[in-house]
Amino acid sequence: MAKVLRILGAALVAVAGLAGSARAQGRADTLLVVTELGPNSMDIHGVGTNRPAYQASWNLYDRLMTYGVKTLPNGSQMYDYTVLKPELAESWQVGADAITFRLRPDARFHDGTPVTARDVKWSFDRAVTVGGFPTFQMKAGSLEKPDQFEIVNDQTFRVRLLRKDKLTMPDLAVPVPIIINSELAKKHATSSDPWAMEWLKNNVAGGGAYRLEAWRPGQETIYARFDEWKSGPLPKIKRVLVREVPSSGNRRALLERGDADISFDLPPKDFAELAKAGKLTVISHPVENAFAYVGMNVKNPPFASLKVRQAVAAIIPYEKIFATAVYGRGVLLQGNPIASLTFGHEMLPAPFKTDLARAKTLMAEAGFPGGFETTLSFDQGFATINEPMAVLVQESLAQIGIRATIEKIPGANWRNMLLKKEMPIFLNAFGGWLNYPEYFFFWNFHGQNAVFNTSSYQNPEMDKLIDAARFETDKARYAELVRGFTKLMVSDVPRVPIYQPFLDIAMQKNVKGYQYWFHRQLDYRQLSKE
Amino acid sequence: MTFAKLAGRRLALALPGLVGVVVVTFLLNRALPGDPAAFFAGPAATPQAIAEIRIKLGLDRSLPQQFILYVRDLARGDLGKSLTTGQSVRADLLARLPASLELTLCSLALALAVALPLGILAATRPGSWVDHAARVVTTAGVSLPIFFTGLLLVYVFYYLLGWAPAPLGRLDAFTSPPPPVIGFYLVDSALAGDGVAFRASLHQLVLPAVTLGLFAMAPIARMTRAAMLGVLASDFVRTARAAGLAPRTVLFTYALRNALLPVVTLLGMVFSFLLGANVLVEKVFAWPGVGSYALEALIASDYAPVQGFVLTMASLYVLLNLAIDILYGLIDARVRIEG
Amino acid sequence: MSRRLRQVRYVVGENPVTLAAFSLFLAIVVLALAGPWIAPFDPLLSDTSRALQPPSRRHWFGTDQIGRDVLSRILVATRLDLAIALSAVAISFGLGSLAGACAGFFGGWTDRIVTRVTDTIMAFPLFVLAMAIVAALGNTLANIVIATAIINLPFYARMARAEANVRREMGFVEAARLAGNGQVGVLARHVFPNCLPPMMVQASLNLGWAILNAASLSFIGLGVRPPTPEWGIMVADGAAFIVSGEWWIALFPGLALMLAVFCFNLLGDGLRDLIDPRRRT
Amino acid sequence: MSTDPPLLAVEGLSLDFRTRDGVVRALDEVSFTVRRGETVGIVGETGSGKSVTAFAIMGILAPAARVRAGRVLFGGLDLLAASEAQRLEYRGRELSMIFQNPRTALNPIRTVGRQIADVVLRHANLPRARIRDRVLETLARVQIPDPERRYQAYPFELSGGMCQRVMIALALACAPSLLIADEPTTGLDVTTQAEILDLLAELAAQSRTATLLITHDLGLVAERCDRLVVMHAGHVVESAPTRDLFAAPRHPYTARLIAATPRPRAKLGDLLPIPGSAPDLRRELPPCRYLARCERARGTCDEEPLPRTRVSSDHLVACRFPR
Repeated sequence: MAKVLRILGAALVAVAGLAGSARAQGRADTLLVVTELGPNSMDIHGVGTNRPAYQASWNLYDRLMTYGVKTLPNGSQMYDYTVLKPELAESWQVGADAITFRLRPDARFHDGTPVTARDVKWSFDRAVTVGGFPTFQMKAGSLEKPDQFEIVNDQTFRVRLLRKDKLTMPDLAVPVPIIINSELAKKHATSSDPWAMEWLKNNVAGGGAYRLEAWRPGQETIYARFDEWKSGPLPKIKRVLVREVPSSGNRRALLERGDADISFDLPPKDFAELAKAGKLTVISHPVENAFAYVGMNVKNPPFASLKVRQAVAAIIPYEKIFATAVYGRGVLLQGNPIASLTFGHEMLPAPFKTDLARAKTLMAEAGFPGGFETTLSFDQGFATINEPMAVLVQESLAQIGIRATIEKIPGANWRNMLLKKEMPIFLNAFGGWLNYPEYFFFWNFHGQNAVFNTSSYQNPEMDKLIDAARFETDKARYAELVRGFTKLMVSDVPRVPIYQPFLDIAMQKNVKGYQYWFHRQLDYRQLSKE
Repeated sequence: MTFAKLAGRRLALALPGLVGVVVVTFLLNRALPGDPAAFFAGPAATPQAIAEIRIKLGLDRSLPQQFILYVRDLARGDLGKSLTTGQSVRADLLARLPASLELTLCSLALALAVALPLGILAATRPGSWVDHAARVVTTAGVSLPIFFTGLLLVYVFYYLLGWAPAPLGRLDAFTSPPPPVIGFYLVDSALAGDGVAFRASLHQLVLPAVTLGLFAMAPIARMTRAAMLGVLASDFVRTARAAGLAPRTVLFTYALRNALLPVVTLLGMVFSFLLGANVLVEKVFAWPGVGSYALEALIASDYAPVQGFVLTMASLYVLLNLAIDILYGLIDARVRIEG
Repeated sequence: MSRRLRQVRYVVGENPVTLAAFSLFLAIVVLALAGPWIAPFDPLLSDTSRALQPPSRRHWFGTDQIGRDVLSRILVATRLDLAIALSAVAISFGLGSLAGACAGFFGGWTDRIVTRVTDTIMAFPLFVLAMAIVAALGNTLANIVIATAIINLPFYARMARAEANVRREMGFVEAARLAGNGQVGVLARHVFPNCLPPMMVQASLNLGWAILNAASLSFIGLGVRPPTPEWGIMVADGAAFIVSGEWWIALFPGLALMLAVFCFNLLGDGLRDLIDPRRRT
Repeated sequence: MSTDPPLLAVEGLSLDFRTRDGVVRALDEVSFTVRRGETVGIVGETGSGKSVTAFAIMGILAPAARVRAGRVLFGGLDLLAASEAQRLEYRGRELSMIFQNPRTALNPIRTVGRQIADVVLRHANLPRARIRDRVLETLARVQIPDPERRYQAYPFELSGGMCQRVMIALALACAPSLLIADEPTTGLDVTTQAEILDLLAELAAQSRTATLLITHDLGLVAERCDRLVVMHAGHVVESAPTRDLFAAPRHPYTARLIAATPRPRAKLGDLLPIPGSAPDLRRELPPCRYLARCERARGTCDEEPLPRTRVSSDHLVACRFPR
């Protein structure tokens, strides 16, 4: 004990001198990322794999193809969902009923074994049979059964098509269809765990641009560059350190003092101020095909009444929310159900306006002159924005007699509550990976009442329009269908879209090459540090 | 009384409490809102997928069955799997426990280094300004809301002054941890003679240890003062004075050593108090300890880690009391001999 | 009575600290009662045009992220925080001392049950238990009070049990029993009142701790529901703004919290001197 | 008795205590002397100031005590005026003290041998090696059987009598010239009492140590002390050679005290209780504090000052109308 006391005494003296010494060496080619939450698994096919784990899988594993890059007018770069570029597959031919891929002959896994079509087949079979989210995502591109995947020879892999689906090709470049080193994986498979789920949760059998150097769950993940990577230009960053720092205040302090290189998930206010201060590079990009909304349950009273919903749409303080809860970090939609950068955004700009008088008359017409009691719920996981927004909504609803008590629901329970579809009025957000309006409407407003149709809105007329648009190839006809289901949604107002959020990222000035991706994770392969 | 008998007695004493803890944690956990199955079925889960996971996690069985399963696993030392970090809870706790213990022990050492002298000073000059100052300072320490002091210290000493290192956990990003011996970075790096790691981990420890230590100062100072006052008024100190022993001998060898007895017993209570308060400090300083681990799991309604954490803390508490008994025995022969 | 008064003057005179603590306590009680009336603004009224303003003549403690007046919220929060603390301590004081006294006095089964329960509660790190209870039962106001009460229960139970145990054999208890009072009568009229003084001291120390506990629960997101003003939540929300420069949102509620807890702890010390000259610690 | 100056001379010692309930005037004008090799007894009821006097001589009074006046001359040095450092040198080497209930008066968590060694180390400048032998010698001198084994023992392992012997060893380890014994035998059984007192007498005789024996038990001091000092409520009411005091007590309180002490031939019935109780020293008191309880009180007794007349060369009494 005396020893510790003496040391601690000495520490208080030493602290002043040594604040920054350890920081100098090894900074040039190492990237320090600070984030709120880290991956909970290394296997994107695993049960309950969280969003940060997509970032790990995206950089540790290869896929057959990837998307191209386009530069926006403001100079920032983003993925181009119209262009598919080779990654593991060198080239491919798209036939009427099948797509044939030629794999890179010189491609190697991290442990040196060559990559063959057998690995691709094993990996794709795994993706479509393990169930849960990965299988769901593969189905979105009509990739459903193992016998669709054939090994022609070591370098050639064929995917047979079940039906003509324009989403099949793009779906092969999302994070799920990764290529796993099947020989290595099968060594750790067991009779009860044929797909080696247990082992691949903590270990990597991949061939991506980075290897996993160390992973301390809940603390940090360290990536080291895989120098023999052939599926694309060799990345410039040698080592990537991803540190989990729960308090956003600390993350911002780390960036501002230069101890961290890059960070996503800061509250909007911080990004607004960092951008204004100009000491750091702040790149913001509207999250495609996504918006935050006030949802109402159309099945049970009182929000089953259309007039009540219209009254709510007319009382929500759009500008106030956008200014104080979001700090302008996004695109104000004011009811427009199609986000910017998605086809059809310009059709119905800002259909709702804040109008107290109109809202009051609507409430009277709906038979609720005196208003009613209800609860306004939101996900505590996103309280930074939701809480101030909820307080503002609560205050405005009170002006038309709707006395709402705020209900903060813990993250784990939030999905459960959404599934039950009993919450009268709530704040939520949804973003689709594939940037098509009918893809968004299919999940959110289609009669099949998927989990994301939080208002359990079922209207056969809406279903007809969505299903037609999904497989419509004629441009003009397609545009008509999109305008149709958009206008229907605005008139029925099962939910009130408020704004499309930005994906903000702040980095030191010397970090270059950042690209925005639909999966909203960081791709280390294009980054560099001067 | 031999060590084994001491340990046996302490364990027997703690057994009922432990059984109570096992039952209570099990019930509390099952009452946690939120259904892990839904949480881990992922965003695009269909009710059917969720049911699948529910069976896999064994949540569909009746409570008593789940409890029996739980106790059987517990007996095998299997604390289940954490769904937030994807690892087995036992591995997580073993990996993270040293971090919490090192922080708690350092803050305790810091608190002792400050509170003991304060207590002694206050006792030797009762009613003087020192007495009042000591009382005010230590009471202020315990009145500070930990999470608030933590944030304030980070803001002032890291953000404004830049003296303290980044609140990045146990080591800054560019120092690799020393080869693990007992998991305490201070000790491991000292054993490995790795000066850089030693200084770096010490650096990181200062602010969190001060934040937590402030919290422990008041009870220790108050108890030391009370015990010292009591002992200084005792007969044998009077005899020592009458025998003309040097004031320093009277104060330290005679008075303090006896006064340490109630302080040592109090340490058990304070240590468990700190473990609880540790959760807040770990959240503010990104300290990869068991406290933040349990907190994240609790908010994600992830049963296994919360249960594992509470059980570990309870058993740690038993071991702690055992250690206190031994320490007490070292100081006071009566315990050792009379038994 | 004059001797008592002189004693009080002696104790208070001897340490001015207790005097200061006592006047602070009165101020807090006044604030709790008059809070809503003397608050310059409606604590719930948001005014986005005046969000995040530093302390000024109009807003002494500045405004928070949606333009609410921090000073008003602190004033109104006093009542809530004091209420949480007082009710929690009252419950644990009442239940704990009753259970403890019965256990100490009757012994046998009651004693075994009460000790078993207190041992279980004491086996948990206290804050962790509170966290688990509130998370399990939901963070309503009632649950926060119950959780805070439960973790304070053992202190009182143990103290009461010890006191009752000691007093059971004392002469005057024997005499009361001989005078024909029933067991319960003896306990209620003779043993129990004598257990109270030391417990009073513990109560005031616990008050400080109870407020801290409620505030800590808010900090980890298990606290009072928005938009109700409560010190802990205000510090928790303000935390994210410290680094960006709006220090006042977290600082002032933090100070209010500290001052209240500080006052209760010092009061506890003072009370101890007054009531227990023997155990003058 | 020999004419060389007294070893200890307490002159006009007056002392107060500042307490919670006001100021207590514990001692008022206390004076007496002790010669080298002489055994003097201080007797009086509990609370008469006996122990306070002893503590004042040793200089180990509680912080709340305030010496108002008086001198304590020890071999020519006024201990009250001496610096604490000087007093530290004297305590344990020149004068030492033993106390009541020996078991609590020893450090419970330190071996008996070590405690004596501490004193020897402090005062006798002996090389460390020799200290252990000196302690064993002292233990033997106080007739503790098997000193080798007892050296390692802790106080709780010894009987009351044995502890008292250790205390005596502690006090006499450095051969002081004055030993103060404050109720050394209270709480011990009668046989042990006698052994302890005989031991004290024997040791005192061997090295001509002066002894100041403080007790409330008059019978105890009857045969053991050369001279007696009777105290009541902070006053020395009478002091005289033992035989003269018992033969002709001049102060009413002394007479009462003797009458209340069991004597070999007296029967229970003969013992007369002393009326009233010790006065409350916090209040204003008449010059003679025995007034309220004195059966020979007269009108003029409450006049200032309390006369302290020398009835014979070695016999003092503080009473306006001594018998």
